[in-house]
Amino acid sequence: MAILSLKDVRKNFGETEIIRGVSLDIEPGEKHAIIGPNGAGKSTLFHLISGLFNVTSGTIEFKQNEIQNKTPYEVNRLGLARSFQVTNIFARMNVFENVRCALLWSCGYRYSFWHLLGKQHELNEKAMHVLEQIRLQDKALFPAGELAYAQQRALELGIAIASGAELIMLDEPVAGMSHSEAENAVELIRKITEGKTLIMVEHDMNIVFDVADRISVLVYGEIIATDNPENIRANPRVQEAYLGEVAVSA
Amino acid sequence: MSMVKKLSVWIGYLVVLLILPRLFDSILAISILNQMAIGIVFALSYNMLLGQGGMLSFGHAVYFGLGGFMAVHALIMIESETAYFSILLIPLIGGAFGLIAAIFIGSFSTHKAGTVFAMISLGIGELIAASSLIFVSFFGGEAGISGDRTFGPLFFGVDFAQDLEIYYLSAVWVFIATVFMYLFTQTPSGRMANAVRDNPERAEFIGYSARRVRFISFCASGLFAGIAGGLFALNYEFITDESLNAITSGRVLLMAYIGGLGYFIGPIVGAVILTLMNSLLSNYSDLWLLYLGIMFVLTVMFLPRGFAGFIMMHQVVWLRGNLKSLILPYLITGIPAAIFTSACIALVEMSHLEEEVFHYLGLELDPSATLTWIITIAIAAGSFYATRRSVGQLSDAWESANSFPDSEDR
Amino acid sequence: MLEVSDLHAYYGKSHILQGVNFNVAEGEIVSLLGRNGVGRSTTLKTIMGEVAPQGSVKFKGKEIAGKQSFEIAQMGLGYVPENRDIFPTLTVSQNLILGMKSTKIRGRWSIEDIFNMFPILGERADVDGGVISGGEQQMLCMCRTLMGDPDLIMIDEPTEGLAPKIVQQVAKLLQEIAKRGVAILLVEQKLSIALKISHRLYVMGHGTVVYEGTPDSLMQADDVRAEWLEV
Amino acid sequence: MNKSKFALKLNSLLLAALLSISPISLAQEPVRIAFMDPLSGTFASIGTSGLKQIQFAAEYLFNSRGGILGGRMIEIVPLDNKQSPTETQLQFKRAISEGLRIIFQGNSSAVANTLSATISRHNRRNPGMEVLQINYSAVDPILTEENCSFWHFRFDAHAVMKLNVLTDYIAMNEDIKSMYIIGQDYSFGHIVSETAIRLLNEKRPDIEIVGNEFHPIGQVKDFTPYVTKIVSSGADAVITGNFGADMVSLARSIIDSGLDIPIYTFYAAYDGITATLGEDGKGRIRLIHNETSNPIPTEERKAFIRAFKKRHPNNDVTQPRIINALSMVVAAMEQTQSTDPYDIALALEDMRFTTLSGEEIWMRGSDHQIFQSLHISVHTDEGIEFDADNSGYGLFSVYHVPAEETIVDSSCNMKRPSR
Amino acid sequence: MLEVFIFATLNGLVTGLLLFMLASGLTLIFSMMGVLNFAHASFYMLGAYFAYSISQYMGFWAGLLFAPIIVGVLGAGVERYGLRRVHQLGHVAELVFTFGMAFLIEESISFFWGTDTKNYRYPDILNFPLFTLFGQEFSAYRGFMIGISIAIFIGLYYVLTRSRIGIIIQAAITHPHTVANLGHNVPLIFMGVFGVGTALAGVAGVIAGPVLTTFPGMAAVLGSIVFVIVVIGGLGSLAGAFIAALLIGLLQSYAIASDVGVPDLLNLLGLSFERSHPLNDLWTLTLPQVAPILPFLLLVLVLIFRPTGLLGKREQ
Repeated sequence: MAILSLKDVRKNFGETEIIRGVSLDIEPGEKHAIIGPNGAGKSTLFHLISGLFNVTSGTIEFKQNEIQNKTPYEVNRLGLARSFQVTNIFARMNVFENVRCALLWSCGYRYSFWHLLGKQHELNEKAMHVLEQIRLQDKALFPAGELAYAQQRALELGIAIASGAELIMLDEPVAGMSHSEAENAVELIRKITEGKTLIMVEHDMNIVFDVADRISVLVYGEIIATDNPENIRANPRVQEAYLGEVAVSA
Repeated sequence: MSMVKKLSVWIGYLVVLLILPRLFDSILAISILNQMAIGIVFALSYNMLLGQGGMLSFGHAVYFGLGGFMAVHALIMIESETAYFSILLIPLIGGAFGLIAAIFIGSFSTHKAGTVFAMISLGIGELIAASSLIFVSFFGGEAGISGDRTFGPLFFGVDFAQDLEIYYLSAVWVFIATVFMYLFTQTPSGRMANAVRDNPERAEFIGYSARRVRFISFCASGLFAGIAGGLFALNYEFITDESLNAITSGRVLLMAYIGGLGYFIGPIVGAVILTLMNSLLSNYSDLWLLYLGIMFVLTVMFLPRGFAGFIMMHQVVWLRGNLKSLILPYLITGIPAAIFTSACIALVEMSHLEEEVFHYLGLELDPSATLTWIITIAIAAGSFYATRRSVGQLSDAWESANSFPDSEDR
Repeated sequence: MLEVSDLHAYYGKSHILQGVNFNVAEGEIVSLLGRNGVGRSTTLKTIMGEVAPQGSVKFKGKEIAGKQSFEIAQMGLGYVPENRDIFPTLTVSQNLILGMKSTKIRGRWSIEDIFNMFPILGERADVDGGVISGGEQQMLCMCRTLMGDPDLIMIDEPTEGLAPKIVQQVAKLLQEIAKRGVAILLVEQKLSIALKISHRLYVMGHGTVVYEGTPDSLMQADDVRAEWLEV
Repeated sequence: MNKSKFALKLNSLLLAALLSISPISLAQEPVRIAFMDPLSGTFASIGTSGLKQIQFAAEYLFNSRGGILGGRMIEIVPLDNKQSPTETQLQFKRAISEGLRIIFQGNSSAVANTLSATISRHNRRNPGMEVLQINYSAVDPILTEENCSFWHFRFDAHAVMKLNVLTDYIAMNEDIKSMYIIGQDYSFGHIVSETAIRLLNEKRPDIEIVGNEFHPIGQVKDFTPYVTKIVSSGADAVITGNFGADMVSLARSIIDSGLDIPIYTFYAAYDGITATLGEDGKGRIRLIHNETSNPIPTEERKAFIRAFKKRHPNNDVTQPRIINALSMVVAAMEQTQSTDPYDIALALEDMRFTTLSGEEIWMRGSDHQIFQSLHISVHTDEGIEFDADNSGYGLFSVYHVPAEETIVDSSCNMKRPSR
Repeated sequence: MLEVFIFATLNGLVTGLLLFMLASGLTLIFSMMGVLNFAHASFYMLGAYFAYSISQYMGFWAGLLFAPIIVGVLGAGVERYGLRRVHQLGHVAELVFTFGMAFLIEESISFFWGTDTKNYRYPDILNFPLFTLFGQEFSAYRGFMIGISIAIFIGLYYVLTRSRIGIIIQAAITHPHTVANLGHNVPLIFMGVFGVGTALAGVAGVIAGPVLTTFPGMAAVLGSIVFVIVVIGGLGSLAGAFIAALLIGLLQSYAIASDVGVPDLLNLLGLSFERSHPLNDLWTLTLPQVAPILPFLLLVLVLIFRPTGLLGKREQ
């Protein structure tokens, strides 16, 4: 039974069709990568799934709930978390607060204004645990905006996974990192998504082939192929979409 | 911070609040202290909105004023014996009414932050201020309404006729309000307000509706603004449309901004500075509003994080033990800057004054003599030059005091 | 003509360019290849002064790092950004007029020239820029920059999102531009185009240039293609 | 020379004699009087102009003649209340802190009401520290009616008294068949409207009230739409209680529309207004006030005005009632040889005093309301000896009502503090 | 009744066009910087005061010519040395800065010119009735105001849509980077637009000063209304500002001209209340009484139901 299932999802912005009928099933526990050239609509697809955009037509089911027109917070409460391509943290708050905020809803605090966070030991321990996972425990009281880039990206991941969501979507998690930083990040991603479903958009093919069980190639709003890494690499249509027809013949 | 340290800060705050009228005990001083008390609660409530929630409001006086009006009506009810309770609770009445108004208005205005919110707040502010002159039976027209705080049951024999007694009552309320506003920042809703301010989009992806979070901050802010309005009612025993209108809204923005947004103590500092300026400066010059305007614009340009921000800037330097190295550069720049400022003030005042003699800093200046002008202008120019020259050194000194021995974190 | 040495750039905290070195000679077509996110677009933006540069960028022998965008453009460096930025409420000819730096100096391109070269743009001269097709917009965008009479034009992904037939037209235009003595720095993902028209190629990876060569040498270097370009 | 002046002279002689004996008494404490009005902000011009007048009066009438109470100088302490009730409260505290016990205040009835309530409360709660309010300009009748206070004295005729005279004057004009009333939407505007309608109905039932309009105070950008209504109503005259910019704008709009009807009003002169209305307002503006501006009946007042103009060329003596008020307060002090507000208040009650204009005025004891002759003047440049705003235009009095005919009853039920 | 309607329309037009002159500059500045300039009405007031001072020596026409130039230069200076610096600190700081500028300008005017009403007059050459209708004169100066406003609207429209510089400005407003890349000096354009925007406000001040009274409160009376227009019209939309300005001008004018109110409504419904009813103020409310607050009511409603305004596309 697929945990996430897209059926003929379309999205128009005015006259232009950005997503032209995407259907995709993601199995529980699967590590799925979405690749494609610039402007193919990868981020838009992420936004549709996570609730930032409403679909023009089609359905998205997450754990048998239709979520295509739900708000981001409703989708998140169902157990779907995501990160962003551009670092998207709470810059003026410290690292610990960033993670703790991400934990609040799943720990059942809702909009409470009668709990003092300092006294919520279980919550604080959980937050510390997440910080340890993303190796930022010694930066806990640092303003998030002052962290080094790779650390901010790690925090970005931390916020996404903190709530213990079953499905995690990562949008270019290693973009802008140096080689060694990227390697660390991949290791981190693997560790923190253990046993969970992962969908990620990434341009670094080494990482994609390293992490993903299956890959979907999105070109101009359509998925031209979904398969395991080896088959994708061998697929001429994929090469063409990426490099143009001449290179294929070479 | 350890528990003890935290507690001692709060106890210190309470002690300062309670000891102040012993140090400054003239009738004027007490009334200034009362104003400060009101200003502190009001500015803190504004900071909940703008500093912590990221909502720029041009109509915050609405909640202050409505709370105040309700509080005065409550005083009238006590006086006319339609209600019987101690005036200790008056601020609570104001707060409740501020909260009700905030719930109503917040229900449609907290959709968005930013310009849309700011404009709605402006519109609502103008609407309510204008209605206050139309609905005379509740607002009393331009004369406002007045009550008397000495009725109702006595509190251990105190009837609160004197301002000093009201000050102690206010001080307790200020303390309670400050504590609760601080505690609010420590709750899930208070924290999420910060998160929504920083990044409303992301907040939605961790399960929170940005609108609901804003709404809660908005209501809390309205509640405390109403409490401030209640304190106003107790202190002045009357209230007019002035407390509802754009001037009051502007003043609270000024307080919070000059004090320093985003720092919890910022609004407190701002309320103290502005109250002092308002009540003392105007005694020395009728141009004080001009000086206030200049100071405000310069603050926005050069101290974007306000006075509290300026002080906090030195925290790092202090922690590094480099504060001493700054004293001399500060003096080298500060002294000519102070001279320049006073020379400019002298020029402005002399061109404005009609009297023959202008008493200034213990000097007697004669505005009709050309020599006075030449000397003053020369002093201004000289000190300006000296300031300009030394600013470079100051910023160098600042850089070196701030520089990290190891740039690991940068 | 353009000499970039040890160029670094940051987006906020992110160290995007980590020491980029390359050069473009007069009248040359040079391509900058690489996968998405390796910093090719950022390189162009940094040269243009849109992203704060660290290091040295010399144009016609003069240091331009640290100058403002419009000053750089006035020196004769044209830039066609990736997102095209056609002004939707202005007509096609108004979009072209916008490219002129001054009404007095006549460059090597005139509106008539452009319309001769692309009759389709001439036909739609008074149509709003927002309603013409993507390919036409791309043409218009390049032509707009040409109206400012640059000596070197930097073009970011001109073929992205275009139908194959239009892609050929773009290639033709690029060669036409080069014929008039304008050097081109091309950022491309489609190897096919780059290989066809470039004189020299650079491949970027992880914020630096990882390979330099000619189209022929790149065809030989399978390992480079596999590591840095292909899927 | 009247008695009090003689006493004053005698005192100063005595003082001079004393001075020669003990140089210590040189440092006699001045009599400090607070003047509380807007001195900064939008309304500052009216407050600063008043301040100049009271300071000049103190200097010219008393200090330069050896002071009062045996050689004590009068010191006027300016307090800036920014015409805000809240600020008034603060400045009141300042006055008390500094030991000021007599407060002159005039602008805005709202402020006067607040101050009166504040002072009553303060005096009740702080016996022995009482403060006296000298209201020289706020004309809301309530101050000497329902809300009258022992500690409040008004030195200007209140709105109903003025309207009484104004409507008499209107009633005499047979040409006026219809009247348009327009005013600011606040208490004074409403009082003017209600009273004018009531009095006109009594005096000239045939005059039709063709319009009774209220506009928000200080909010109207352009009065032309209102004037359009006045024109289409066919009114023969307009009554308005507007002041400040609202007055100027209204008058200008009426003039611009070519409507040639008289405007009966209260505050349409001085502080830039006369200059702004200039030629266009000639003969159209009629306003009611006390103390004529032209012609001036006595040389004493002429000398006073000339001396004032010499000292402050850009200002005018706009409010002679400030001078009357100060003179009467001083007279009360001299009479009781005390600066205690309670004594002064008692002395002021039913005091009769001859002003610089040679007129005897009367402070009624039962409600603390002054009675003096009232005049209706026309804005003109003919027969003007003392112009306003140095514009050549000024007020020329055309109708006079002696003090005894201005007397109206009061519903004041004054609570007198006992000592 | 007809004459009331005709004159109400004319009056509405005069106010509306005047408001548009202010709103046009404000909306240009908004489109450019993304921030509403609180001090805009203060530049309007400066225009009136400068024109007043100039007219004392050189007559009205010299004032009309020079005052807007002085105001424009001041405005450009504020952009160059103030706003550009504050711009980096974010939108709130910018808004607060312009708020402070408004305050400062008002106080400076009190300092230099005093707080009393200024005798600023329009020229005698325009002091005649343009036409008389039903016994009411429509002054030539008001006609002149309409004429100059329309001329400015047409001129502005022409410059912005037809001229090369207008094209550059339009483009720079939405895509400053792209325009800079084409070799245009964008900071200079911004400064210029700010200068021209404030100069337009100055023109409005020059021509409004003589009829709307030149006094230190004149900015406060108009300030927030201009905001309302820009927001209702749609942030950044010149055409929207035009429509909104006329709408509000006419709405207020008609509201004042009308004599209806809640009492009429109650009569219609056959209800009546005692004068002592606690909501008596509400039951006796008339439309002319509330006319000046109608724009704010409209503002709140528009923002709730259509946050982008009538013609606005841009959302913050």
